[in-house]
Amino acid sequence: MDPLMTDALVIAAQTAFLIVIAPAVVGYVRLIKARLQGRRGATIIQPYRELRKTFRKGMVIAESASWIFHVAPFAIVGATTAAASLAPVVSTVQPADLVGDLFVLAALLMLGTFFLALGGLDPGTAFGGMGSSREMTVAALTEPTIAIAVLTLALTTGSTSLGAITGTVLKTPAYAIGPGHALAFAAFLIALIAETGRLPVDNPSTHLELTMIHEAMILEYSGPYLALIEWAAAVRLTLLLTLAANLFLPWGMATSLVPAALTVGLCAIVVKLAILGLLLALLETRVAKLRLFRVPELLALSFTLALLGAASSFFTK
Amino acid sequence: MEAAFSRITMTAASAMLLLALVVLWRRHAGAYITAFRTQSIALAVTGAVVASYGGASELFFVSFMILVVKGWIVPSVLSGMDAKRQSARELRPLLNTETSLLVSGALAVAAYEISRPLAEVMNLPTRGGLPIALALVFVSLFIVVSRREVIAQIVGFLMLENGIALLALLGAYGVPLIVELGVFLDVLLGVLVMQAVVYQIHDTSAD
Amino acid sequence: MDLMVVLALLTPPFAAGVLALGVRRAPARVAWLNVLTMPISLVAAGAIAVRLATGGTPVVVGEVWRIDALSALLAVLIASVATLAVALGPGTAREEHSQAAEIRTFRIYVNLFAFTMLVAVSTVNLGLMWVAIEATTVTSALLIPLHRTKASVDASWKYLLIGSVGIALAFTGTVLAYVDVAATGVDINVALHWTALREAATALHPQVARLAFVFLLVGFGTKAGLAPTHTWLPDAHSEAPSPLSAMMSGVLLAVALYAVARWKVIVDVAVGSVFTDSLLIVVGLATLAVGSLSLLSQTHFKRLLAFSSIEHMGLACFGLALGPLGTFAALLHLTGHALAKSTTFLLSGRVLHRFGSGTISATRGLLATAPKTAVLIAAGMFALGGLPPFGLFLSEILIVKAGWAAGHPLLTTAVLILLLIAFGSLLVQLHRMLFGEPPTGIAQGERASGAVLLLSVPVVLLAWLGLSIPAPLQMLLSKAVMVIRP
Amino acid sequence: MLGAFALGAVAALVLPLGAFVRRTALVFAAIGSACALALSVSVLRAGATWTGRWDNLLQPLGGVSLRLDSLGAFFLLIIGFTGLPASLFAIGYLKQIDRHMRSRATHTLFNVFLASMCMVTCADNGGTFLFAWEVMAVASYLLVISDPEQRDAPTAGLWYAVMTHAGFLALLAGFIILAQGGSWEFPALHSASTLLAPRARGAVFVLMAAAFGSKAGLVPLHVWLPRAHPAAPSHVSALMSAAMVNLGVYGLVRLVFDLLPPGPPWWGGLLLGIGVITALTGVLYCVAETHLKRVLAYSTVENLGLVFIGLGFALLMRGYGYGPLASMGLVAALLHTLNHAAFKCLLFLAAGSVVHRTRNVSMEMFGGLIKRMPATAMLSLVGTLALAGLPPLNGFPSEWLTFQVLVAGAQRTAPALAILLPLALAGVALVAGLAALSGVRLFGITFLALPRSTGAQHAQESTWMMVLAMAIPAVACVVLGVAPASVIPQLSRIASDLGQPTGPLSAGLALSVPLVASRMWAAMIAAVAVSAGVAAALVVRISGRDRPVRVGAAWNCGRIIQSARSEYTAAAFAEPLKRVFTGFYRPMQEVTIDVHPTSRYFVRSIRLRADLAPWMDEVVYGPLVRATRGVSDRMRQLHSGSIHFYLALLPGALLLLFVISRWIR
Repeated sequence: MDPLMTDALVIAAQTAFLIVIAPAVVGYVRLIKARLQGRRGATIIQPYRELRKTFRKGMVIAESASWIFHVAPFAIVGATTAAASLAPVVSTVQPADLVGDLFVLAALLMLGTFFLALGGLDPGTAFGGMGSSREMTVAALTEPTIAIAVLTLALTTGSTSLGAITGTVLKTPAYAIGPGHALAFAAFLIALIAETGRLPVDNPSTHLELTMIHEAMILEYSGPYLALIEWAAAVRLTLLLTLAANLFLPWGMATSLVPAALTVGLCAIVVKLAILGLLLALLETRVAKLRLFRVPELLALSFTLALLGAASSFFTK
Repeated sequence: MEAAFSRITMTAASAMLLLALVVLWRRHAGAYITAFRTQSIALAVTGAVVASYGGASELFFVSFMILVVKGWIVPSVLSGMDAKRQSARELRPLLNTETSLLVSGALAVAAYEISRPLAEVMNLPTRGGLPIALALVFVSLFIVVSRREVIAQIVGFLMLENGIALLALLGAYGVPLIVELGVFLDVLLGVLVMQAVVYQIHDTSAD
Repeated sequence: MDLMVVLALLTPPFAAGVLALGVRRAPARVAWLNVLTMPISLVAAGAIAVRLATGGTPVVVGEVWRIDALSALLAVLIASVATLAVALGPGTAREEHSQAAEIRTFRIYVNLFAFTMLVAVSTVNLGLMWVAIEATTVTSALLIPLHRTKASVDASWKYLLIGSVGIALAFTGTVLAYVDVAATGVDINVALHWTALREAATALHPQVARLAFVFLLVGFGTKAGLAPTHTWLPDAHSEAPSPLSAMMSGVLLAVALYAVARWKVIVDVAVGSVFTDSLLIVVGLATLAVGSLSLLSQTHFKRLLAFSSIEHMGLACFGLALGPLGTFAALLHLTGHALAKSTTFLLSGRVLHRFGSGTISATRGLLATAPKTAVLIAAGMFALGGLPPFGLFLSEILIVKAGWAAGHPLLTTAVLILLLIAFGSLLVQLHRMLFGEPPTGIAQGERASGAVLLLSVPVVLLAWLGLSIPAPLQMLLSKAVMVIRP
Repeated sequence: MLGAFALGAVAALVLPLGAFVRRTALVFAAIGSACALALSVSVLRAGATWTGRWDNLLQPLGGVSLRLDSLGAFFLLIIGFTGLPASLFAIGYLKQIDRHMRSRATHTLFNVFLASMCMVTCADNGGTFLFAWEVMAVASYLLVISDPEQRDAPTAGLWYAVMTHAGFLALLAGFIILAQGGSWEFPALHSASTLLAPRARGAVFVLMAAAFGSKAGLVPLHVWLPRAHPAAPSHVSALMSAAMVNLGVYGLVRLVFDLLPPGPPWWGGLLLGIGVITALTGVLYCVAETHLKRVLAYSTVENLGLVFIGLGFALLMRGYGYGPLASMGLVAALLHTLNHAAFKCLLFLAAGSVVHRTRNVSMEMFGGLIKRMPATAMLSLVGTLALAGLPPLNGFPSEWLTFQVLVAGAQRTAPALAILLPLALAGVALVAGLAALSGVRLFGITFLALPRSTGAQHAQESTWMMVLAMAIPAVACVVLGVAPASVIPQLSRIASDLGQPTGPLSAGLALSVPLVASRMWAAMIAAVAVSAGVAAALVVRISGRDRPVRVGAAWNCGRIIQSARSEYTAAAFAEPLKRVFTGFYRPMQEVTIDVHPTSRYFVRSIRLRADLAPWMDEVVYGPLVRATRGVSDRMRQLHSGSIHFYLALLPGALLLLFVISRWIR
């Protein structure tokens, strides 16, 4: 097969893999949290059942909603899938580098949030407005952290495209241990929590008006639309976890498209996701939700960490 | 003969300067008008003397004009103005007399200092009178500035004109005739217009 | 032939003045007749200017008259502004109901005023020039209290006294120079001729020449509204009837500056131009500062225009001191200023008549009540502010350019800042007049559009001057610069 | 081109009042902009330069000489490209003022404004540039104050006129120092500037950068922009925002890359710093404002800040001698200028049609317009996505390029920049995030949910002409968004024309920055996103044919009637951000509680008035205004009118001049 086809195949495979295991990752995190809280917890594949159920349900659309309400879920899915297609899952040989880099990925995620916020505003309820306003504020404040994290990676590895970063870090592990990467990793994790609405920033499992950010926007959605949005949110979480894993701890990724190396890469990514999921669940059981107007302080902390990372990688270069 | 001529012009000039000081010293409008009239006559006399000595024939006509216009017509106009105002009350000047006289003394010295280079240039016998003429110009300027009443200001202005005429007379035996006539016309018209405006001031301020 | 042209230039205003003096009965008809006489002298002045622009020799008649490029330029300005003022003065406009006596006094003195200015500009004898300028004070003083208000009488007395005393100082300067020249043995009755003086100037004693120029600058500066001696100008120009203040602001100040320029040439030959330039710069800057800084807090719009004249005179005086380029710019500035200021004053007369009181706060909503007049006033104010389509924009750039070239970067920066303050203040005041709710009871709509049409002619001329200076004017200006800076 | 505008102006002046004047004058304006577009494209493509010279005009300033090179052509392209839709929009928009005398003035001035902007881009000597610059200022000032309904238009016009005049005088001083008495032709200035002393060169740079910065709305010289743009009629503010502010950028690029020799790095550092501050201030106010057009005006300030970050970066790199990086910075800046012109023109026209239809300006009064003005809403969504800098639209490529350029710069350069560039990058990222927030707020509050006022209730769609006018820039936004690489070759040729070594910036269809080995293939990204979205839609459509879809009331904590009062308002939307940046906003909050007369505990009503006064104007300009007013009052007291004081000045002047004459030797 000519190289173009293989590239397309590799990208499609990686994206499909991410999309498929996304609900499982969410289920896994919920299971670990339940076990840590001494509950039995539902199985890992419970989210699949929920998605199938909501997918079959009828839909209730608000009167005041316009066509934006109908288009938003598809836009979110589109944006998140495009973002997922850029992510390096198993191999450092990343054909998607020709298409985009980390900034593009961040912008696509922001596009998803943009349409989610619009979908929240459209029905004209107080919750929708509150959710989208808070979601956009948090998203806006995480942008600098992501940018500086990318800068740190670019300073040490010389490029902002994902394949190049993972490849160089894999080749010279000294980078990964250096202060720059460590600080950037911590900052990236905090940004991840804020972006995906995990605990200290936003409680994913609550419907309490005052505390929910992400949930408030999708309050009006039902049926297949709700399923798509939930699925996209799951893909978003998995995507960010994969990025956290592969950009900062790329060990085990395949350096060539040989099937053997790919399978090793596959197992490596699953293991890493498991560890990170465990870490996330542990964090969520330990820490309580921050008041909304304390969240910017958390984001300021992550920004300073990233800046220190950038500065340190500058001087140790 | 030349020494006598220059001494005469010097005495006439200093007489005119003294008359200017009278305005600073006295308080009544009538005194101002008589001072001005005598000053104009003194100017006419100087003119005649210079005309006779310098041999400039048209200067005679000019000094006659000075006698007629500044010696007779203008003072009569002024006294007409003063009579119309009937209030012969004492006129309070801006500065008291002592300071006025001191200031005019200082001005005379300044005039003398300023006109020193002028004397070097001059070769006419009337060189000596120049600083006095300039002093007269400065003192009359001071009169116009420091006096509160309208009559005093007009007299000050007319004395200023006399000072300049004296300067011209002593400096270069008078400016060309056509300019001299123009100056007379201006002075006459000026006084008439001042009179008209002063009457209007009284009309508007009275009602 | 020269005699004919000079007669055509001078006699019309004089004859009209005497006619108005003689005929008592029908002042309105006299006014209309007067409107016909003034253009004759305008045409004559134009003819002289064109002749000089196309390389002709100065018009010399006998011992008294000599019109060179500089005088021709001034003559054209005087004649054109006088024609405007005479055409729009009392007695011609239909809806103005001023009494017969007022029309008669106006007609007499306005024409004499124009005549004296034309004489001042066209005579070669500097003594006669002084006499003519003194005569301008006398002839215009009686016109200021035309409307018999206490303030106008007071203003006229101030104008008369300060003007006469100032001019007397100028005469002292003239006499000092004359004494100096006579001492060098020049033939007496031609000693005060400008041409003779220029030749004899090399023999002048430097000290005396400096002293004389100080007196002359203060004397004629009073008439030109230059810095410390400008105090009479705001009262006189704001109280005078607008046609008169248009002539005074537009050209009388320029004539006084012309006299300073004439004497500057002579003193430059005697002492070198550094002395006169420095004095002119000091006085010019002081005037510009006084003019531009006091614009913001004015409450009457005619006083605002008076202070703007002071500002522009300061700029022109500053320009005169900056070598040939600066002189060219200064003369262009005087031309532009004459047009712009006279139109704005005449328009402000109409506004004063319409709104009753001269205060800016009382003339709100002008754009709503009289749109055409408002647009013309706005155009005039823009011209005075130095905005592009109008001539003053070019001259201001040239003056600043000349200032820098003449080696005064700091002073020119100060000029730039002052120009900015002046522009801002003018605009603020204009906005107070144009916008807002017009006070109740003010007649709406435009009237006497004939006058508005006539007044749009100078505005169009100004715009044309701003875009491209016509060739004859360009030649005339450069020849006039040759007169001042040989 | 200029002929067409002249014809338009004359037509507006001469023709009788009524619809005919409007149509002909604005059609001429459209034709003029079209030929401006054609001329600039021909010059850009062919690389030749168009010259014109009229020596009988403006002789004292050295005659009018015009030369259009690639840089000028690029900005001329923007003017033509935004002038066309603006004129077409105006044909529909200005129908109601036909009868009024004002319509004649507005149409003439509109043509003069367009003509003067075109002249600025192709001016080839200082005189013509200054003349065109000031005519542009006067025409736009008159247009700003031409709308009598706008109560605060005169004061806005005042701020604008005085600030632009100050800028003009700074420009004049700059040109004079640059020319050192020589000729003012640009090639002559180019050669004369080499022998200019470094200190003088610095002075010229600061003076002219201040003038161009004030036109481009750099903080603290930006205060006129949020006042003037909302006051002007929409088609004029569209032109001002999309075309006129860019001339400030044009002037600076012409000065720094063409007239002056390469300067020290602090030039770039200064511009970069000011650019970041401007972008942040712009976006923070853009998020907090409630007046629709003022939101867009502040977003112009923000985007111009981004452009100046690119420019500042380019100058910084040139100062340190990294040629290719400098040209990449310049290309990023020019690309963002082009993109900004496109989406800002679209948004201002959309805002114009919204304000025109709803008879209201505050965003708090809009809502639910997407159902009543579908076309405008659709086009505004395109504009808002571009404003927010999100992938499918053209806002993203230039932002991405700016990110890449900053990252590439951070890698290469001296440690001194280790602090400045990361901070700049963080600033740009924060601005991008907040721009997204302002985009959601702008579109969401204006178009979605329920109408908040009767005006919004009865709004109908604008006329087809206005929609067509909005469609042109919208198409441009999409094309530039999907295929940005098509424009890069022209932009890098401009950079090379200005003597900058060009770094290879585009490969095939994608934007690529070789130094950082990163690429952005916009078309592919859009394709993947759209295909995934369509696939999901198909799946939902096929599997759920029999699924019941019911329309019900939205859940509002059990409230029965669905009213607009429970919706989030524009101010509420920005509330979390105001809380985060209270230091910057310094919001003024005034709560009045009306208590029942009988006892303190029964509250009848509570009124809250929250206002957002831009403190920056007061801090910077307050003292200046007060000082001038104080000096002027004291000067007025000086002319107290006592004749003695006046007379005393005469001998005083005599004495003063006599002392000075003795002192001068």
